[in-house]
Amino acid sequence: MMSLNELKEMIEKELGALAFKVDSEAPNLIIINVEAPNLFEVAFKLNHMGFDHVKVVTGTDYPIEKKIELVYHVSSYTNIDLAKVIIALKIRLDKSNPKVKSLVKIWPSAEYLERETYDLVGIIFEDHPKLERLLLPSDWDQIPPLWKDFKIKTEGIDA
Amino acid sequence: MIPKPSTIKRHLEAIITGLKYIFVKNRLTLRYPEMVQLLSENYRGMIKYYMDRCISCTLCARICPADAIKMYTVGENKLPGINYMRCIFCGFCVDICPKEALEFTNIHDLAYYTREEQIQKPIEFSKGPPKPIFKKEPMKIVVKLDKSRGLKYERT
Amino acid sequence: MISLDQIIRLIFFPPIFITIVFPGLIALLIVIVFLIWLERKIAAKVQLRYGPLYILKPLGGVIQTVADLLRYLFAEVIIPRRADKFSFIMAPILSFGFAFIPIVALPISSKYFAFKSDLSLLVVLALLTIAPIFILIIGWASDNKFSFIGSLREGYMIMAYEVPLFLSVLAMAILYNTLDIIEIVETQSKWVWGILLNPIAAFVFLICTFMMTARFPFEISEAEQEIVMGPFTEYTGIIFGLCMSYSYIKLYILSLLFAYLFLGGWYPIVWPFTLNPIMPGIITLIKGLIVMIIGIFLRSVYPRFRVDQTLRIGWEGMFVLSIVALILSFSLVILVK
Amino acid sequence: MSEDKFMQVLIGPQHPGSGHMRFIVKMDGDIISEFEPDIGYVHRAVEKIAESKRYIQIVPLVERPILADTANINLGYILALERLLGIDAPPRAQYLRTLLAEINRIHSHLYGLGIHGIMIGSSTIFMWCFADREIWIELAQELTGARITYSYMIPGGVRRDLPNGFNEKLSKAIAYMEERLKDYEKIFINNPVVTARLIDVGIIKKDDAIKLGIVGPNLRASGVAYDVRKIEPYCAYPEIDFDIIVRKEGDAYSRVLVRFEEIKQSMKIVKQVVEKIPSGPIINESYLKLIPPKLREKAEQTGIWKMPAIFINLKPRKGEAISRVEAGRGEVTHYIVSDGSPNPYRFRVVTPSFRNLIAFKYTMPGHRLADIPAIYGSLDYFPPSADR
Repeated sequence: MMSLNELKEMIEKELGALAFKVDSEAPNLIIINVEAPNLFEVAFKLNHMGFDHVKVVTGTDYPIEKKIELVYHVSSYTNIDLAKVIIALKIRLDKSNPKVKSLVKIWPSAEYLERETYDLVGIIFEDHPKLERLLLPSDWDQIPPLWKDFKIKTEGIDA
Repeated sequence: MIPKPSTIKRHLEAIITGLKYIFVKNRLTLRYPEMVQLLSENYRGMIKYYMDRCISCTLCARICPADAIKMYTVGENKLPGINYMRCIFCGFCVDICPKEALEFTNIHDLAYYTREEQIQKPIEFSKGPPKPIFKKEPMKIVVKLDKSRGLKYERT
Repeated sequence: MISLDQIIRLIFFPPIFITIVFPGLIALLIVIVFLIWLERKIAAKVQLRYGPLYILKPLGGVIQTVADLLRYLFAEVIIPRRADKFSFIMAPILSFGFAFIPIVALPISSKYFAFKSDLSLLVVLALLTIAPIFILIIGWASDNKFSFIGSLREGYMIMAYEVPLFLSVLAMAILYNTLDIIEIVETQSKWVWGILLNPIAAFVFLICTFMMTARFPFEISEAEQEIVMGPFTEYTGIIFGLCMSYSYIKLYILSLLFAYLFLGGWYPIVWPFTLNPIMPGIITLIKGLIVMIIGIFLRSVYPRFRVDQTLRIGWEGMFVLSIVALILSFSLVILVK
Repeated sequence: MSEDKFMQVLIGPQHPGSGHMRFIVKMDGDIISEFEPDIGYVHRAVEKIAESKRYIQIVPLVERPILADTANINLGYILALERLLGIDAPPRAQYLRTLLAEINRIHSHLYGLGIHGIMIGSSTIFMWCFADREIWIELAQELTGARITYSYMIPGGVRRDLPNGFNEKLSKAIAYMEERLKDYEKIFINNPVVTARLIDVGIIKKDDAIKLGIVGPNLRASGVAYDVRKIEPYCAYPEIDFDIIVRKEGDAYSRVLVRFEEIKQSMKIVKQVVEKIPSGPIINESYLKLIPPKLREKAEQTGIWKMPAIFINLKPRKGEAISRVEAGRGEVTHYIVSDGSPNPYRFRVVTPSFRNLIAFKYTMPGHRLADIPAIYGSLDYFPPSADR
């Protein structure tokens, strides 16, 4: 049984300079901030440690900073100790050119999650086996709908 | 390909179970327009509005997740009206009302002749949900759980 | 002026009575209407529902099928633009017709038949094999992938069920030493029913009947969740009605045949009654109905097999069993002699 | 020439066996050589809509995608939100949440079993499951006031207390169901035609299951003992005794069996919940005191609690929270990014069906066309839940 802090230290040691900031948040979250070029290597090392599948891939738009934050939530099925924690692997991409190397080769479970993120947030995953529209219609030509500049109208409380 | 004795046994079991149910006198269908289930008192059905209790706090309209409740200006006051085309019967408006001006009813037969009738302004809203009209007076049923039959429909 | 007596005599003239009244068109229609209703009713009973209820409520919605038939009649017949129009329309009509024709060779009693032939059993079987060919044509004519797959499945199945079916019939023919249905029944009335003499052949015949008529668990060529409606995917209106009743006609004929071959036909009716078509007819029909009801009851018990599993059942199971049935018949014949 | 060997079959979205999705299938004779699920036909942009809604308004919104399993997905959202708000539900509320979650799991599994039945042609099991599902819906309605979309869990507690006579009804339902499941076994689970159709079909090996990251009963049927209720216990699960059902085979039949056994386990949990349930308030103290005393008195009698007005303006701290919950079909993950305003900055929900989607692509090839519904049904895939 490993505590969250022990695990955090272990990951820090394992990753070394590749990750520029590792945080932990109770009860179960470890956040690893990574520079985009290092992502693939970090993912490779995490996979080696036993984090064997991706739970969530999220792209979040920050229009003021002109950045898109990409988060991989990773955990384990095989190792019970690791299964109790979720790792959030975070990178920040330029909104003008949101490109990153796909992690499908390391975690095949990311295939559809990445494809959805491409679809809705517009992040381009290089080397992805099939980077096509998934949820949106194939002839979608507007900006990615989960960007903040894509506005949806809501009604007020008055008739 | 000779089937194992256990396979034959399983075939027989399946057929016997099927045959057994031909003679079971139990049906779980509720024949709707002829039998109407009386819902329990705490059912989250259509909403009743007491205009005299309302203090125009707009909480109901602000919590409504489906934009179904809106505030209308009636004279001096702003009072809520409901759009039943949008209502999802979550009941948040009833639960948040601090004066109990909104109340659940156990009516859920939501059918109107026109779209306009479903958008109810405060005055129509305060008249309460309409009584459902049946061609023939239906048999009123309460659903009871039963050990041997599952659901049992009992006449009231 | 034709007198009433003449009309009656015309109706009871065997070739007309057999094709038009029983076991022909009228009886067939009534049986199909009743059978489809009963199928839905039995399934409903097992599944704790009511089934058809509202059309003629005092009798439990028994004419629901008639209402459905009327609906089919008034529904628009849509012919796909890319379909081969001639074969698209003709194939279901011909398959319906050819499925129906074997009825003429079925006798009602030893003294009442449309025509007597030494080979009447063979005639019935030969005519039965023609109809499935049109199912293949339907699949080709519809120009739809699901129709195509469906009729291919039917094509595979034909091979798997026809050989064991014929062999099991042959086993009975050896046993009775004749290919004439009348004589087969007569022989049974002297001895015992065929099902007791050669139960293996009866079993093979029954299973092959269900395969041939797409009853569960062999409802493979029309498997809805897999290939929509199989060969009949593109059909609408009354032509679809024809397609749908096609398998019921086959079930009807094969069940009657089962009654003749294994259940003693019109036996226990004795000689003076055999001149009258009504009594023996009813006996045969009741025996046939029992077989049909077994077939439709299985729907509420079984899901469906896969096509390769059915082929395996046909070739590795039924084919082998039918050979065993043949051997059994031979040994019985030798034993008696 | 080699291209001509293949036939492309498009199954869906207008197909009796496809649901709201399309399969692009490349067939080599009767064998599938390539399988591509094409989803998005019922995409309703829950994540985008959530950004324009208040936190409390998202409660009914997250329920819409998984209509067969609303309580569990709702619970996941509430757990993530509570983590952001820094509050907790009182023990009685935790038990009530567990109760509804398990009732929901039972009828979600019955739904899956029934759909699987009709997909391989057994209409009887379909009708039985949907008829018996009604009993659990009736119980849930008794508890929450709604049949499917409960919206029962709110931040800091639940909306209604256990009604009078609920335990008695529940024990009757369990007694009935236990008898019925024996007949289910005879007519479906042990039916030779069913076993012929499902055994050794659609095998997902343990390694593949982990690699593909599939969830829920599908994962457990492949031999991975992963259940969020045990790994990261939430609500009342730490105090309740139940087993994780694991099977090694990983084929369609074992997935059915896992679900079938889980129904029994859920009934066991429900029984324990109503026995052990502690008394006390059902809403967190900090919200409870905001309810006017007159209404509170009345609520204590009727068991139907009011919401405090602050719910409209719930402002969680700036930050993010992730929660996972074992729903009927598998793990639901909710990820909320908050910027301190009353609307979430980013709301992300990954449903079990979306995680299982990948299994289609890698399991189907090599099987026959007729196996598509058999495997599809065994994965208990629900298109609206994947599309969100």
